[in-house]
Amino acid sequence: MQKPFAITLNPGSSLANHTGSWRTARPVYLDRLPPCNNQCPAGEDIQGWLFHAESGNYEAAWRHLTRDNPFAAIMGRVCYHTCESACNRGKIDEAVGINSVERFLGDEAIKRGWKFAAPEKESGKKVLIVGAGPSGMSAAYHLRKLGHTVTVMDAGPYMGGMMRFGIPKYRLPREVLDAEMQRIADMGVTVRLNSKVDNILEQMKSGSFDAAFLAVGAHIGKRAMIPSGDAAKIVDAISVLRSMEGEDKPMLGRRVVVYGGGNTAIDVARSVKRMGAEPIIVYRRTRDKAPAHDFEIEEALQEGVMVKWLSTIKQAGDHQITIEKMALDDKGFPQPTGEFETLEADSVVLALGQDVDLGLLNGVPGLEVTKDGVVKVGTDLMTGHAGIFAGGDMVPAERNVTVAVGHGKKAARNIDAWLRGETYAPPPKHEVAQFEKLNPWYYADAPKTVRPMLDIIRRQSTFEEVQGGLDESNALFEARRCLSCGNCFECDNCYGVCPDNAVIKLGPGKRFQFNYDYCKGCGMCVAECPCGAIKMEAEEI
Amino acid sequence: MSALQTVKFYQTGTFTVGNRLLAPEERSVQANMQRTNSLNSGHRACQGCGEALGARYAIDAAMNATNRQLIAANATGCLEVFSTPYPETSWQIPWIHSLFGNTAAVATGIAAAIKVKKQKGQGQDVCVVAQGGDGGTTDIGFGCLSGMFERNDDVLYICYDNGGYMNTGVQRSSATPSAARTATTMPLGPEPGNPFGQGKFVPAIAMAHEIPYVATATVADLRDLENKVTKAMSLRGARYIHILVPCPLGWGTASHDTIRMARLAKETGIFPVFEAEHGELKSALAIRRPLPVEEYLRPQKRFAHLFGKNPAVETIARIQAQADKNIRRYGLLSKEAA
Amino acid sequence: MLKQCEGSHAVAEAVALCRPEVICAYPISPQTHIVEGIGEMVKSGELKDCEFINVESEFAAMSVAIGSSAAGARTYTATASQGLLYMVEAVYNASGLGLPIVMTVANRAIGAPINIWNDHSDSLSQRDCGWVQLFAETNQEALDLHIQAFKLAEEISLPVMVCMDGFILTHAYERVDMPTQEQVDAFLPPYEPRQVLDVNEPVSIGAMVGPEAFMEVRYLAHAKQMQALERIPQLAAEFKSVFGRESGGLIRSYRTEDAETIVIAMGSVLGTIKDTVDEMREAGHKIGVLGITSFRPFPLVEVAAALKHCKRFVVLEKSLAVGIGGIVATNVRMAVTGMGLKGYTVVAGLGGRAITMKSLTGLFEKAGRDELDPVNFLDLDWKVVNKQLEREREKRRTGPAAEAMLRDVGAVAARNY
Amino acid sequence: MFQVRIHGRGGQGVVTAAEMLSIAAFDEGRHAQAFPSFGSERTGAPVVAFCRIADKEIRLREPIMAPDAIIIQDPTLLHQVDVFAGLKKDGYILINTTKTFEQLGLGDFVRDWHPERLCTVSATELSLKHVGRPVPNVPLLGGFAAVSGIIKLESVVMAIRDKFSGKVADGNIAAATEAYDIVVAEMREALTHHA
Repeated sequence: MQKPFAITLNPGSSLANHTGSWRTARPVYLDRLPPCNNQCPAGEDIQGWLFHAESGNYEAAWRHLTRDNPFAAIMGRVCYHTCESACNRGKIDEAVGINSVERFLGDEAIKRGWKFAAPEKESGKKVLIVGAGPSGMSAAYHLRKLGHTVTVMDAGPYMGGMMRFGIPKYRLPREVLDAEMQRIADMGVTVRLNSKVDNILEQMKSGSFDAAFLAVGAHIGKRAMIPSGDAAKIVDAISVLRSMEGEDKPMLGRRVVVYGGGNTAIDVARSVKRMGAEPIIVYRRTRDKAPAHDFEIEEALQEGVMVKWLSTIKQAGDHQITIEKMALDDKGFPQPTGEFETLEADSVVLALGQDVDLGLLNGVPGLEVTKDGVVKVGTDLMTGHAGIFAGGDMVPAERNVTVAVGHGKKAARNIDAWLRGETYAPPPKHEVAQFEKLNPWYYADAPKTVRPMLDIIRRQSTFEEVQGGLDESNALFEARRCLSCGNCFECDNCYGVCPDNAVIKLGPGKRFQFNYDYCKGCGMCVAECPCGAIKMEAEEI
Repeated sequence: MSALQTVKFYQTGTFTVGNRLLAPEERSVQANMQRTNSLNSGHRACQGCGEALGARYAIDAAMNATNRQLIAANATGCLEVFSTPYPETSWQIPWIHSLFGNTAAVATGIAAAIKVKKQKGQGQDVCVVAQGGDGGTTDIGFGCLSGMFERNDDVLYICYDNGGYMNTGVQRSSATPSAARTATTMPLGPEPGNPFGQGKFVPAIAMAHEIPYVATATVADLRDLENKVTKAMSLRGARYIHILVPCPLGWGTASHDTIRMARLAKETGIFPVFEAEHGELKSALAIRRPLPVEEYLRPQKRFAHLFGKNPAVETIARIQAQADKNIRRYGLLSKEAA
Repeated sequence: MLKQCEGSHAVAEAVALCRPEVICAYPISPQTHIVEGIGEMVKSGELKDCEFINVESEFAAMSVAIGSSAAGARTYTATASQGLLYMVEAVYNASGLGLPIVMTVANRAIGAPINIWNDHSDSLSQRDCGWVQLFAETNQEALDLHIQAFKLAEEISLPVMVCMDGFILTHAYERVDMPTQEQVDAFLPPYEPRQVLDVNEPVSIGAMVGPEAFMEVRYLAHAKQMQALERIPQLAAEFKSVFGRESGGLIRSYRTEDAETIVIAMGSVLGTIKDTVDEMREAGHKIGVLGITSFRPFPLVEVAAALKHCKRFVVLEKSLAVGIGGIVATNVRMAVTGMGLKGYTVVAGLGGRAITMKSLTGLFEKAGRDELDPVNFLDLDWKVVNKQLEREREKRRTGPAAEAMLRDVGAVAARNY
Repeated sequence: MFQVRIHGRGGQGVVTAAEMLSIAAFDEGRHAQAFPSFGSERTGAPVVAFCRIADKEIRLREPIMAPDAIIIQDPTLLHQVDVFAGLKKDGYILINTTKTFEQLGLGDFVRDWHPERLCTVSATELSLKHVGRPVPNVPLLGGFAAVSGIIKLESVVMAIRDKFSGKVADGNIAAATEAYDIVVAEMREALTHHA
């Protein structure tokens, strides 16, 4: 073509014009910390594993999840998922059902027989773990992954600790628990059951352990002073729950009063309901003040558990108890009213909390115990005695499975560092991806997927699992509800919305890169990034 | 499972440009690593230019739909000036700029030439797009546009509407919204800004020509825009797509707010997004999060005189009435419309 | 083949023989019969592979032409008068983009007052638009010039305007020799555009050019016209070799050998002038005629050479450069700068005023006696004009001059007869 | 050079008549130039058309001011327009009328002209009869061939075939032929009477 001078130009020749020089601020990609991750007591990279689940790669999701927490199936049932309260999606419609996806992944792993690989290299160090509960087994898993030789000793006959003796079957089927415990043992962890450790120092010495992690849990039910006749049958909740696991079911009669407002109280009440009894919970404060999770109270009520709110037991007698009505004072504390009532009660179950059996620590130098009866530890979870670490219910913290699992991981990392004569330094936390950093427009309207519930008749009469799992299609859907807060999920928005084609798409999994030769710094990519994974930085002039 | 209660299943979806989870053929053109970038980097549009964005969206989609058999005619205006100052052009497609007011006719000529060449066995089946701003379309180029429409010439005309003559320094066009400040409708006197009761909505006029396809779109709804361009390219005869492209300069908005402004225009109903075939309304893009027009007006400096100490409540109400009328006329809140 | 037909029809047929691919049409007298004729041929299938587009204005006509020409199609349109003015912006654009469009201008006056009759005001208003402008003397030449125009346009990549007098030629039935398709094909090769909108080789046509290159672009447009100046006589010679007749070229002299007075004109009035000159020659006057065929590019050298031996020249033109006099005359004067010739401008035939042999004879005789004013108005009704001027002197505002004068003339409609 | 001016009204085919006359002349191998009095042709308005016939190229472009012949398609024009302006003495006049020159009040004007050059023919009636429409132009051409002798009736027939086809052509040929015969008879009578 004989192109006329100046009037007719060659295609795309404007690439010679580097408009990047116009810029006064530049966009940069970053990863912010999703609020769910920030919240997770077990330190799971929730957004990270959901990302894999979104694409249907459940094994990758499960492997990503279990980098931090090996108990996906258990977590998916018993974790109180505070992550969901933190979830930014809750400000759009409803939080992502993280817990249900986690359970789906855990169940998939069991169904498909996914295993953890043994470590590639052995460190030659030996670590003793006391307690095969969530914290101990979590620590065992992480330490084993790091190449250490791990022995777990537990006084009980099964792995699982309080997960077995404190959580009813209808919430955590035992085959699930067994599968996830066994998977850790299968990594080459030695588990010695029915092996109570009475003296830790001796045990370490005799076994040539380089370090120990103590996670014996809180198994001793607290008693309350209730005036009672000899005929009154008063038992503690943990014993009741433990006895559910064995052949000899507890003999509690038809009318069972459960005293307490925590999750354990609910667990007991619902368990005895399933055994054909008529449980009544007596609690001194109101429903909204009860420490038990509201959904558990709700489920219990649905199943026919009766509750006497604002009531204390004044006296327990033969087949009946006397309760006193309470009223809340200005500060929200219950105060006696002098009004009494008599209830029929074949037995009273006390669900007032648990204490730790610290017998194995007798005589350990440097070790300190708090006034609450738990072991003092540093931020590295090491006790006052070098090389002995502790976690779970036996240290000062919130008592739940997830916290315990988190302790296991944290302890493992610290033990690993300590064994090498180092101090574990956690990587700095990214800034949290607050809702304000997101552009929620881009998320399609998608209310939370409701997990199926067992129908009420079966719930009242069997120990079948109450809450069903998601099937693949709706687990996938639920995973895809994740906003991926603060972390690029390759939505191509920045690539698309740049008026200057100044974003280079690097291909699947490789994210994007700015072409600062042409980026004029308009900031549209930042404004339109759904998940807040780009920020503007002033150019140095 | 029989004992389990029924689970509701919700369809997932996304409003983003891309979605790594979709099959490649279901992804937007803009998400493609191999997209044409018909309007390439190095152009001299302002930061955050809605027109530059809209043009690339539309022309890339048209290139995709026609397997890159596309020629474009361009009216004088921002798009032309920022894309083709000697010695560089940003266009990667055969492109011609003739005048301000004749783009539709130039495109007609190109289409005629292509038709003859094809008849003679000398040429391929090439599609023609004409494009211009609102000034070049609704004002000075309107005669040629109407002529192209009524002859049903085989041209897709795309109007990038930013509501004024931005290239010459933000003067009023017949697409300037009521009450907006421009250099020729200053916020002075008893009726500050662009007077009510003036202006025209060319998509409706295009519909009156009963041409095969008329659609409106915004840069905030990429998938919708691309679908419309793709649909238009699948048809023959005169087609018209009117795309709202916010102008940070003329609207007095932040450069990063361009897409947001387009979204607000659509969500408030002040700019109806719909499509029509042969003069009949076929569908409208439903408002997702209904908002009062104030949300759209407030961030724009061209409407700043409506706010401040003594908000022009009546004027805002009149603008709201315009939006309400759109909502009624185009069924923007009906579920079926989506 | 000889045939007796209307000028418009002859042009339509000639254009069809050039195998145009796109034709845009908007009606305006006196151009209508041309595009009607081609339209009929397209509609009947006689002219194949041609798109005939009924546009909504002349502006659109030229714009469609721009598009189709840029897309590589041989493109033709026709207009006149107000139509030409209405398309002016696109006219300049077509030449600026170097698009070889051929357009017939059926020359007609420009209003106000509105007037549909012939003069050259329309084409000449566009003398600087960058188009080649060729003026036809007869219908035969109009026909021939179209064939040459396509070749010229496409070779130099510039648009060409073929100007023919409205009504006088367009509506006149006379004998023409219509060439055969084979002859035209032998003369005019298929259109090979210099630049084209092609998906296989994309370019951006119509860039914005700033001060750094605009002068150069404009100079190159001028240089193209200078190329045309060379090419036009060559094409006329080539044309003669194929078609066997003289047509086109830059200028044409008639009986100028020993002429003391040379009358210069363009278009169909040359015929009447030639008849007048023949009569005057018989009466002993040394008078000749110089016809200008190519007004743009203007053949300065050739005109100067043609006038070298005369004593005086009279430019008789159907146009008026209001405020100075002649348009053609100004150009001619530039050609004869320094030659020491007496030159007279005669504005004649505006708005279809008949130019008669009688008036011309009187005029030329006066010229021979050097009794003409520098600028003259042939057959101007001085009585009417002076009366109006007098009125205007008395009172600054007198209402529309045209109406007042028509009252003086005593008619409401201008009459030729 | 023989110059003819045709007067009529818009819609009567005045221009066509001049064109056909030129075609007829062309068919006889002569040069001819036909052109209208240019203007916006409106039905009913007075219209003039011209035709020059010569044996060499016709260069002259001025309107015909001194015609050799006049054809008047509509006698009502006689009182509106100076139809005879410039007509050479002893020129030819053909009028579409059922009346005589005397009855039209032209007796004095043509008193001592060649009587055989002053003819009338009711062309409108002939066209109604043969074509079914009141278009007098073609029959008048037949008459004009007779009165002027400048062209042959056969040439007029050829011109008719050039412009029209089928029934319309046949009707016009019949009308022109009849007009020709009427005028020939008229001329013969005039000569006889004069002699």
